[in-house]
Amino acid sequence: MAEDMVTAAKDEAVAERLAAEALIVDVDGYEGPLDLLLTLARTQKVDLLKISVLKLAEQYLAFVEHAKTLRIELAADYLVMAAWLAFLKSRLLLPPEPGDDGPSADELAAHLAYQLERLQAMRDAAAKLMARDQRGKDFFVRGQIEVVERTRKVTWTATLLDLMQAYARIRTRDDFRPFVMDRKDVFTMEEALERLKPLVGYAGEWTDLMSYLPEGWELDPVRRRSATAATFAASLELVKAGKIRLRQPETFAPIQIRASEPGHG
Amino acid sequence: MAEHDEDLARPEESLFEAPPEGEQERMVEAILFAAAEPVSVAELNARMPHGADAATALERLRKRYEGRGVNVVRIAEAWAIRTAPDLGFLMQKETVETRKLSRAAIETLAIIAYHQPVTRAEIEEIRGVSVSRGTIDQLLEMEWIRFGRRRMTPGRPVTFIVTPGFLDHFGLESTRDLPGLRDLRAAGLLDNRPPPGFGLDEREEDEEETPDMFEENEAEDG
Amino acid sequence: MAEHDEDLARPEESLFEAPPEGEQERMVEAILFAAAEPVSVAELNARMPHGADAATALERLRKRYEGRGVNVVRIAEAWAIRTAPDLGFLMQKETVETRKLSRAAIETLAIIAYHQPVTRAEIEEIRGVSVSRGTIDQLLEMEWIRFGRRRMTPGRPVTFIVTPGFLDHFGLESTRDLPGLRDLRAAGLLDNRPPPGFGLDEREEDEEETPDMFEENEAEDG
Repeated sequence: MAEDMVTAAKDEAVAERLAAEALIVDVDGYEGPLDLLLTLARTQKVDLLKISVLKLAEQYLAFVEHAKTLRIELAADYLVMAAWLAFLKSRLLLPPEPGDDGPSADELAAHLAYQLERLQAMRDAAAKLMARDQRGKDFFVRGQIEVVERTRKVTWTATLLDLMQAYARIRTRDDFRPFVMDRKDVFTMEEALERLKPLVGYAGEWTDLMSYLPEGWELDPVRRRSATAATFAASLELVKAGKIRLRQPETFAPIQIRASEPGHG
Repeated sequence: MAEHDEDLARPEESLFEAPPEGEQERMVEAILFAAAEPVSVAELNARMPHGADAATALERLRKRYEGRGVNVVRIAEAWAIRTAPDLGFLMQKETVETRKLSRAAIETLAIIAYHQPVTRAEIEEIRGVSVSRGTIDQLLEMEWIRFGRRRMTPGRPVTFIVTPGFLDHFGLESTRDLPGLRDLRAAGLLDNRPPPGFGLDEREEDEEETPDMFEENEAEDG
Repeated sequence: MAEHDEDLARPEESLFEAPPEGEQERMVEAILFAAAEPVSVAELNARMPHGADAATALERLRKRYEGRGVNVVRIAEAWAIRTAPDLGFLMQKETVETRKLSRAAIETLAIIAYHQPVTRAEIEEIRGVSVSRGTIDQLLEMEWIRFGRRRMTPGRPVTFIVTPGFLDHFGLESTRDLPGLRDLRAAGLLDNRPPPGFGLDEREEDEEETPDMFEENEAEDG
């Protein structure tokens, strides 16, 4: 008798350990922290409304600890839940601070218990629903719909899903088109080169590079930026070709250019 | 069939006399047999001769088929003939392999059925996990759920409700017949209970335009 | 119904007792109802429990349906349930042929639903292709769209709006219940992420009665 009890206790300890390990191994099988909490809550073997949230918090935190030692990556929401439960646990253990006007620890715990009960209730409801007789499996519709060829009228049909998908398709069509730069506000280096080449021949004196921007482009910031970059890049090309010289007196000072051989076209 | 109090069809009301009750029952029988999908009383009336009363004929027909191999069943506002569920075993040949629904899809479906109209955020709050895109899509495609009215809360989120096709599939007359619904409601498990500290239940405000009263409810596990 | 001469099912023939006659009749009834093709007696026997006598049950069922709205009829060597010949006139509605709307039509309809009131030029701008006359005519004929007020712009173009018939078909209470782009995306109906700035759900913006606000909504594509 006593031996039986010892064996039983041992079996139980083994079973508990196996259960804990099974939980860990199965971590991918959980549909989020609430699902895991529900599984843990069941090990308390009490009505969900009578669950010890404190104990549950400890179980959950132990689970997360254990997962860490096993180097199992837990998704962020599991860790968020762990942080929240650690907070709840401390609130449950400590007397409320005076002047604390947020929800009490008991209220938070009660809500968690409610969420678990509600999730369990929905699972049960889902199971009951799926256990019902189902069309095409337990009961059947007329196999031979009668068609009497008499009046032939075509009606057109579409589902709401068709409608929404069509709209979605139209509204997102542009997202799918190959990426093309909107060229309206882009001044290319080739264009800048074209513009700069004939002009620099006359630049015997050092002149501000910015004075070579195409007309009108210096007003709009977007166009100005594009034109500046293109003109600068073009000027570097011309330096490389030995056509012009480039200087900048100091950092952020205006960049100046002049023809390398004044007068040379 | 014996009641012939048919002075209903007074000549000044209609040029055509309504068919006798027995005939009306035959007509309803023929129409329901021929159609695979449920037929509404309005449609029955529209298809039957002038003066016929489909609702009465239907009731008689329903009684007649009680206990038979096929039964007259009600689905939302419409009626259909379906084989008796206890004879499903004979029908293996007709069984169509329905796509296996994932656990997430089944739970989502149940939550929509029991909580409808329900928003995506509410489904996620109940399940404690985000609803994957494919899940709602799949249920929409099966025509078991559809979009309901928008919730009159900030963001005006769309809601989901179940369809008559859902009721038909699970042999339900209406969502009121969902298994265990009354107990769940009595236990408060179908309430939209906000987490403590969030004060007002947003559903209470439903009707009024409450533009930006409060941030989303989802902040709770932050 | 009363004939109980059931010593047919002799114990040495079968370990299982044949179902009572009434049950056999129910079974034949359900099988004939659900079958897509006429069923032969041999097949009925094969599908029914051991010891059942389909031929007898069939004969009883045939008698039962004599004079009803549907009858049990023999077609070549097999049996089926068919509408009584005199009620064929009720089946007219079953001959209606339903076809899916063309892509052009559904897109045009979607644009009208989401942007109403909307002119033809605007529809073409959104679709990026011209809208054929036939498409608009078809939607008008189906009574899913109708003419709205004329737009007070040069040329005073007519606008199109959707009808109550449209709302009814799609199970909507109002076009405001149409899910916005964000909802579509959430439901997994849109696969791509929008570029920044595109993500605004314009459905949110047109809550107020803004009859001619159309132009703003389109600007994002530009």
